[in-house]
Amino acid sequence: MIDLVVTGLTKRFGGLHVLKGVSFEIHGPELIGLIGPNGAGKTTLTNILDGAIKPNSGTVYLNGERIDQLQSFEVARAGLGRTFQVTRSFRRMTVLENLLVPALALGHGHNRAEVDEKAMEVLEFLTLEHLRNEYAQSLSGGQQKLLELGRLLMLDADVIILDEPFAGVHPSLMEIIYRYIERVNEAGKAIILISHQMDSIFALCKRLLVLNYGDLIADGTPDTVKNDPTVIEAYLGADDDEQGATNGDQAAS
Amino acid sequence: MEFPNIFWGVIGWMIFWAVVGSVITRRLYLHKDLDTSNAAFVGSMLGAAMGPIGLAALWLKTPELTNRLLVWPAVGAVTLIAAAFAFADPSNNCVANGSFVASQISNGIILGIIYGFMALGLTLIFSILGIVSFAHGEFYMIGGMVAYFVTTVWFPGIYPIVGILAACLVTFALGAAFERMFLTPMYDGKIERPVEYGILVTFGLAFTLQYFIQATVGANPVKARRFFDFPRLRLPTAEDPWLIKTSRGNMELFDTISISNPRFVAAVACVLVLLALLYFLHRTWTGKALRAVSLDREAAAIAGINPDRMNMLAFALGGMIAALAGSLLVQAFSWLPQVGAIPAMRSFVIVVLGGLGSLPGAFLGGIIVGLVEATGTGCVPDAQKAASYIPAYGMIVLTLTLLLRPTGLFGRRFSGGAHGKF
Amino acid sequence: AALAAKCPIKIGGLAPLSAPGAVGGGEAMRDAMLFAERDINAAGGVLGCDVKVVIADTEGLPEKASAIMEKLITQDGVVAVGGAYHSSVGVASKDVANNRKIPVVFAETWNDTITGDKQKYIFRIAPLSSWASATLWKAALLVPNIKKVAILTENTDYGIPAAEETTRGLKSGGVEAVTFGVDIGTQDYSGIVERIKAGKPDYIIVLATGEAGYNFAQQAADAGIGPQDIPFQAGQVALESKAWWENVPDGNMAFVQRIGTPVNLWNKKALKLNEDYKAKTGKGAIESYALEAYDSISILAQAINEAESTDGAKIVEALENISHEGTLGRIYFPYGTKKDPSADGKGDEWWHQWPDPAMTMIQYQKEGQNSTESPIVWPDAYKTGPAIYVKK
Amino acid sequence: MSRQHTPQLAGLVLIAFFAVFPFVYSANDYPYIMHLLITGFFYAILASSWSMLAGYAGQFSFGHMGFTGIGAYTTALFCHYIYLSPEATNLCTEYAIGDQFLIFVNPIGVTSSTLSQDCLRQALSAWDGSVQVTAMPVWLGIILGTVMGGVFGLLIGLLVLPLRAAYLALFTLGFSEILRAAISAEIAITRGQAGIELPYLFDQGITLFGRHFDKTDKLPPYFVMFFLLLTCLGILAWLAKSKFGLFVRALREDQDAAAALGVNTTRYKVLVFVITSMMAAAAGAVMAHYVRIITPNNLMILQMSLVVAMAVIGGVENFVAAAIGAIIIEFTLELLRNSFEVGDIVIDMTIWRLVIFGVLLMITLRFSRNGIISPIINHFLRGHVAKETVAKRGAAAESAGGSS
Amino acid sequence: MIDTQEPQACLEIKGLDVGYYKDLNILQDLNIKARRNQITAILGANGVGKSTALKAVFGFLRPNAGEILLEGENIIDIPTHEKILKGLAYIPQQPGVFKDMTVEENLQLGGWTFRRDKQQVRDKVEANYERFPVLKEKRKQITGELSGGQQRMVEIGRTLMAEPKMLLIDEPTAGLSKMLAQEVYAMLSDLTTRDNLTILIVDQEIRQALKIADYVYVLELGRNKFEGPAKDFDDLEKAFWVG
Ligand SMILES: Nc1ncnc2c1ncn2[C@@H]1O[C@H](COP(=O)(O)OP(=O)(O)OP(=O)(O)O)[C@@H](O)[C@H]1O
Ligand SMILES: Nc1ncnc2c1ncn2[C@@H]1O[C@H](COP(=O)(O)OP(=O)(O)OP(=O)(O)O)[C@@H](O)[C@H]1O
Ligand SMILES: [Mg+2]
Ligand SMILES: [Mg+2]
Repeated sequence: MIDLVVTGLTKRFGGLHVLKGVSFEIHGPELIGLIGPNGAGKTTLTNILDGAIKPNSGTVYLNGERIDQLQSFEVARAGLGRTFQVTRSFRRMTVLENLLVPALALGHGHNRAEVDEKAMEVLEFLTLEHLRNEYAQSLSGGQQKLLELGRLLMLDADVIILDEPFAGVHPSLMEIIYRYIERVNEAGKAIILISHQMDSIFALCKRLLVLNYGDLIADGTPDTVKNDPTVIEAYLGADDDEQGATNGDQAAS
Repeated sequence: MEFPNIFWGVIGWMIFWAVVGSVITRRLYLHKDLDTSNAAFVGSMLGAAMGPIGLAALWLKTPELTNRLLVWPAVGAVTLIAAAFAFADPSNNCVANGSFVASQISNGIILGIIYGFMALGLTLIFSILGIVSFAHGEFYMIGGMVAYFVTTVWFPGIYPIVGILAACLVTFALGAAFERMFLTPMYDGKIERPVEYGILVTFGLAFTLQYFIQATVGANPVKARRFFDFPRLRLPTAEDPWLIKTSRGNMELFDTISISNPRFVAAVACVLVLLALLYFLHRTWTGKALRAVSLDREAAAIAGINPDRMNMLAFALGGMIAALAGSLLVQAFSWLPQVGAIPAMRSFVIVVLGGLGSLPGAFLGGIIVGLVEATGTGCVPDAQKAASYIPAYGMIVLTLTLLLRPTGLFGRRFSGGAHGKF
Repeated sequence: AALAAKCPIKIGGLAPLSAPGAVGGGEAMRDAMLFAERDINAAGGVLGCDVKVVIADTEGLPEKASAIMEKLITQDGVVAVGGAYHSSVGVASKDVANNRKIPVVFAETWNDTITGDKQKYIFRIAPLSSWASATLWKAALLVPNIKKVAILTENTDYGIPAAEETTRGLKSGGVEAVTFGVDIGTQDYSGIVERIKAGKPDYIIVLATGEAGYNFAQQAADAGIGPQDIPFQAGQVALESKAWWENVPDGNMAFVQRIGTPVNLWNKKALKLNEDYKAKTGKGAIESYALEAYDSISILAQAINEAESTDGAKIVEALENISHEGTLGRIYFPYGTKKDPSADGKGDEWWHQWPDPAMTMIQYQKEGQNSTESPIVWPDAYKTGPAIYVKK
Repeated sequence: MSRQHTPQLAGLVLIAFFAVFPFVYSANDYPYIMHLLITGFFYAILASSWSMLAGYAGQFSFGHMGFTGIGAYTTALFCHYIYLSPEATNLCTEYAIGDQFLIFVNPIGVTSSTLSQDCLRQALSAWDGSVQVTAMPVWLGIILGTVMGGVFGLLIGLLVLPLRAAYLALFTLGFSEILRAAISAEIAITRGQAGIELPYLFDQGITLFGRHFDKTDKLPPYFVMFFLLLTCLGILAWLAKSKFGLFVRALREDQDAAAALGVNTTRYKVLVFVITSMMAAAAGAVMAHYVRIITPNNLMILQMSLVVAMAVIGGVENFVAAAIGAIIIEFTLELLRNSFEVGDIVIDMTIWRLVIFGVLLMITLRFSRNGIISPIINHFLRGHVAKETVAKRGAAAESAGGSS
Repeated sequence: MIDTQEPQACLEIKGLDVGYYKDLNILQDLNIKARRNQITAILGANGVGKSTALKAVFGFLRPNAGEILLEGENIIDIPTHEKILKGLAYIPQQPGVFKDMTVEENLQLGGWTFRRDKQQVRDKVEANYERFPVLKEKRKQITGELSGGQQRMVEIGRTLMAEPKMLLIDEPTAGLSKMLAQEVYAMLSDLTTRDNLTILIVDQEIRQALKIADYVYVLELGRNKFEGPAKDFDDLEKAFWVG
């Protein structure tokens, strides 16, 4: 049973208070949207969960194990994976090698045939199989995003954080990412989806977290969040006098 | 050394508390939600200087780590080492002989100024192009060679300044041409690892220049004549006691510190050129444009500054600074094609110590290295080894610094431009 | 088979011609060895053939040296080898030659161990390090009221043993010595100069070659402990008078140790070589290692002629019996297979060693003076003028 | 299909060529050519291990030559100062081990007149031939040297963990400079620039292929160095193919991303330092026994630059290319030694060859960043990839519309 | 300020295809016209390529297809640093002040193109201090020490030094307090009327942008979605933020 418990995370960079006591919990294969304006701290939160940076205070437990003081690779092995906002594929390694890295890092190396088979299956799913021996640097931006998602599949983590997977992606590839998210979710994994693309968020997520300059200002179903006045104030940047105009059904468009 | 146990005992004690201080202070500051960027440094220095007492105070109060807190414990630690040394080896020249200490310090500073000046060129190149020029020593060598040939071989009796200018001109052109031919591919983003490319290609240049000069000029040491003679002076009066006495090739201060003419001329010229350089960088349009490019390439381009032109200027200027140092020192040192290796090594140590890309860091780093070398040469009891280890003294300081502050002493405050990228 | 040798007959010439070797010295030796080739051929060559000296660059690196020796012998087909500057190069390359039965006459490798293991094919006309040092300290002991000596030495295979031998010798004369070692290539000596100055020495001995010898002397002069301030013995490089006066304008009154007969005793051969050499290189006078290099080649040529063969063993035999009028004087090898050094109570290092390369001390007494014209102040046998001991 | 295997095939041919070369080649300059090959193999080990460090793992270290020095000096000091004797000398520092005594000879520096202070010599002359002292086995020295290289590699690897590209290069450069200064200065022990002598690789000679080879013969060291090279290349090939190679390349490309995917970046960064340092140290130790003298000059930046240039000209991102580049350059530099004359002017190639070399290095970097050898290998190895992609792309284009 | 007759285009983007990677075009067949002395706004969700369009116009990215016309002249081949000479200026989304230099130096560098005329530089700097009185007090301060909003002012001021005819500005008020944002918008309208500047603005502050803009383009995933005079957009507001 997947179980991520985050309590009271704070993080400062110098004088900048980026996270101010963020707490939430995830139980089971949930599909959660994490939204908030630019600079709200979404990526920072991801970095802390992932172990890339250490919080100033607060704890993170994954399946009962405390992970906030672990190093990045230990967190990955404990079952939390993430993608990066700016694509970070291993540019001068082939597509296939990119996929092998997480599999071997988890120690599946002794069963190479199985790993290869799985990698091929993932590539096929992501429609990249014809590129398997190309260097990642020769892939298009969108394909590199797919590749990064593919690596996560190979990592087989329990909780996956996708940082803006739709940014800069062509609609036809978007389809694949949708399918990807569904597939992972159906396989019983939890997903935290960070995106500015509201229609995708509303279409996919059953629960939304809204981060506003370090505060978690809302946590609930899309409908409740959508109508939450603090969210509207913070995220839509609405003028007070025109607040009424924004409470229509945004998900429709 | 008379009482080595005292010395090594104190050093051991200091190291112990420095390690404890650096590790725990960092943890503590992290835990207390405070800025940790200087915690390791301050903790270790305070531990070294004041032991458990200082650390306890630090840990109880956990004050903000201001510049004062950065400097004073470091000074304290150095003082403590000096004191321990004084107790352990009371008859050492560094302890017992005041005038010796004064001359060593003045030597260290003079040399430090020259080192710092050279390192300045290196750091200028780095801050704008983001590469470490491994050909810096060769520019230094060529500067000296040109000055020598102009003032001594081709036009003996000519004003030395002509030689210096010729050296500047030649190296400037050389630097500009090299930049155009070999460094331009770095800017279009096509090179995967520009830092390494820069190192390697300047390395190739160094190789080529050094052997080219050896093949054409040969390997006999040469030296330019003294550029200027000191006027004969004896101040305040012709009778003792006096403050300054000069002969043609030497100057003596307070009857203790003697500074040789070429070295003095070089240091003064370096300071003057440094001031000119600062003026150039801060007061002239081109200088401001250079700094602007080093801070933010794109914004500079938006303002209409051609960043490629500035790259060329920076590389040529950086090389020229080294050459200038060379042309000033060719009257002090004997010159060979290999002469650049040592100052280049020194410049590397200095720029890393000062923080790559930081101009004040380079200069202060130079003086620190100059002083450390003077201390090492002057104070290490074993005369035979003291000087043999000169190349290592700066490195030891550097290693310690990097362990505590991986960005060097003066990492840039607002990193941007090339410095931010690499 | 004696005269069936292939023409031209090749002789190898070792010299450091690129860094980290002492390139200046190497170039001087190369030039001298090429003069030797010219002179031998002008005199009719060897065994009816022309001689060709194959110059090889040792780079001053021992591992290169053995390769170079290998190359000279097996690829270029030299029948004997002369030259060589660095002792470590000699140590590394001698075994190769000995194993291949190719005679070598080392020119400027002072280290005792080179002849110390009594190899059949190894000869040397350079002075023994232990013995050359004796002249240093013996000359020093003549300085009036001498109590303290400062020695500046490069920390090389030449400098350190020389410093140690000198220290020991001085101690035997009741004089205290402090040695300062420096890394070769050091340019700035201000710290060391201050330190030496603080020790108030009565005499300074410099055992640094290359530019170090110039840099230190001038910087010491600047700081008031130069040749004009206290008795000061400069390094070997001071013999290159033109470079000396260019690099050390305040070098007056410096003492320098010279190897080889004094100029006033020079034979015609040496005088002529000196003239040719000066004309070609533009230098003030020929250096002693250039003379040695020249002789190392011509002595081999004579040995080949006398052996009437290019066979190594025969050449060795000829060398052991040789009496060669070289630029350095009469060269011969009293100890070898015929007579072991121990027979005369001498150490193994005297094996195949020319016993009397002349050692003198000259002093630059006038500014701009040529080293060949400066008075010889020691030993008495060669003395041409009295030493001037400056005093502050 | 066959095209892809061309490099492997060529590699096998090359190995076979080097394996039989000493037996079939018999020209006059045999020892010289053999020597060049041995040196070439030595540099090939250095260049290929450095390419693993710099090209694969992206750790641009300038301290590699320092590790060869550590290997060489470890075995040199070991063989120089430690002996086994059945009887106590009562002069040296010594420890009883079983019925033998482990003797540590006192350092006497470089002066021949201090030879009498050598405690072992004194003891030997006192025994007057009645006691046989055994020198330490050379292979043990080489192993010790290798291990020592690994230990230093570990230390340096840990020390440079937080350093970025340029800092790393400068710091490692400084490290090897300190090492050189220390070896030059500690004359009493290391004999400084005089160099410390080492015993032959096979002091008693060796019988190989039913033939006895003298200790001075080139063939045994040739094969030792050759097998060391093959071993290193084998290890490197295995590492490059295994997850190690994958991980170090991943961390070169993007350290954070690699860590996020579960790669223990710290461990692999240090490990690559340890492994390549050990290779350099082993090569240095063997080479030292072959050359039989080692001086601190070997650690000069010039030597390092040679290795870097060899790797770069061969191709720094392919260790085989780097190795081949090293051998080729070693030979080229030797060939360029021959001076020639144009009319009256003598072109002294001893010096100009290095100018040419520098220019070659710059030009290679500027116009063929992957070196000269590695594009050729890649042409064969990866040539099919583009074709394959194009062929499959047509079919896949529809489903992956974005890539059009 | 809205003219009745159709004003002539100052900057025109025609059929632009741009991408960061060779076969992924972020912008596809984009057409935008900035009319003289008017404010033209480009709106759209995050990541649709608004900033990319501006970068392409200013030469940081090379278009794969299409034309960029300034006063009818194709400027694709003019290097970035010469664009200012053509009267085209750009204020990027990421603040681009020279953080280690003083406010005054920053402003002066805006006058790089006419640096020989010292008097003019001085005058223009003074004019900027009039425009932003806060900066006058801080003229000797290091820009990196100023607040984000003040840095934005420095940047705008620096850009205006060169008196461009055409200004591209990317989210000018991101990170500014509401008060300041109002001021910036007021200033932008002012610039078009008083200084005859043509402005192409990219913004997330939809309401504010609509208030000052004369003409609006809405993008979706790198393509034109709607366009029309700002006054037509009153009711379509809600469509914007969900792209
Ligand atoms: N390493 C760092 N040092 C200093 N400040 C940082 C660092 N990383 C992030 N910040 C700051 O923290 C704040 C939050 O950044 P973060 O990247 O988490 O935002 P975000 O919610 O992901 O925004 P976006 O939607 O634009 O990606 C920003 O103001 C950013 O400038
Ligand atoms: N340097 C870059 N390299 C690769 N892709 C990039 C780069 N910059 C932007 N992109 C991608 O191009 C697309 C468009 O980015 P752009 O910055 O133009 O968006 P925008 O419309 O300005 O969004 P925002 O309102 O968030 O600023 C995004 O998907 C982004 O991920
Ligand atoms: Mg983010
Ligand atoms: Mg944008």
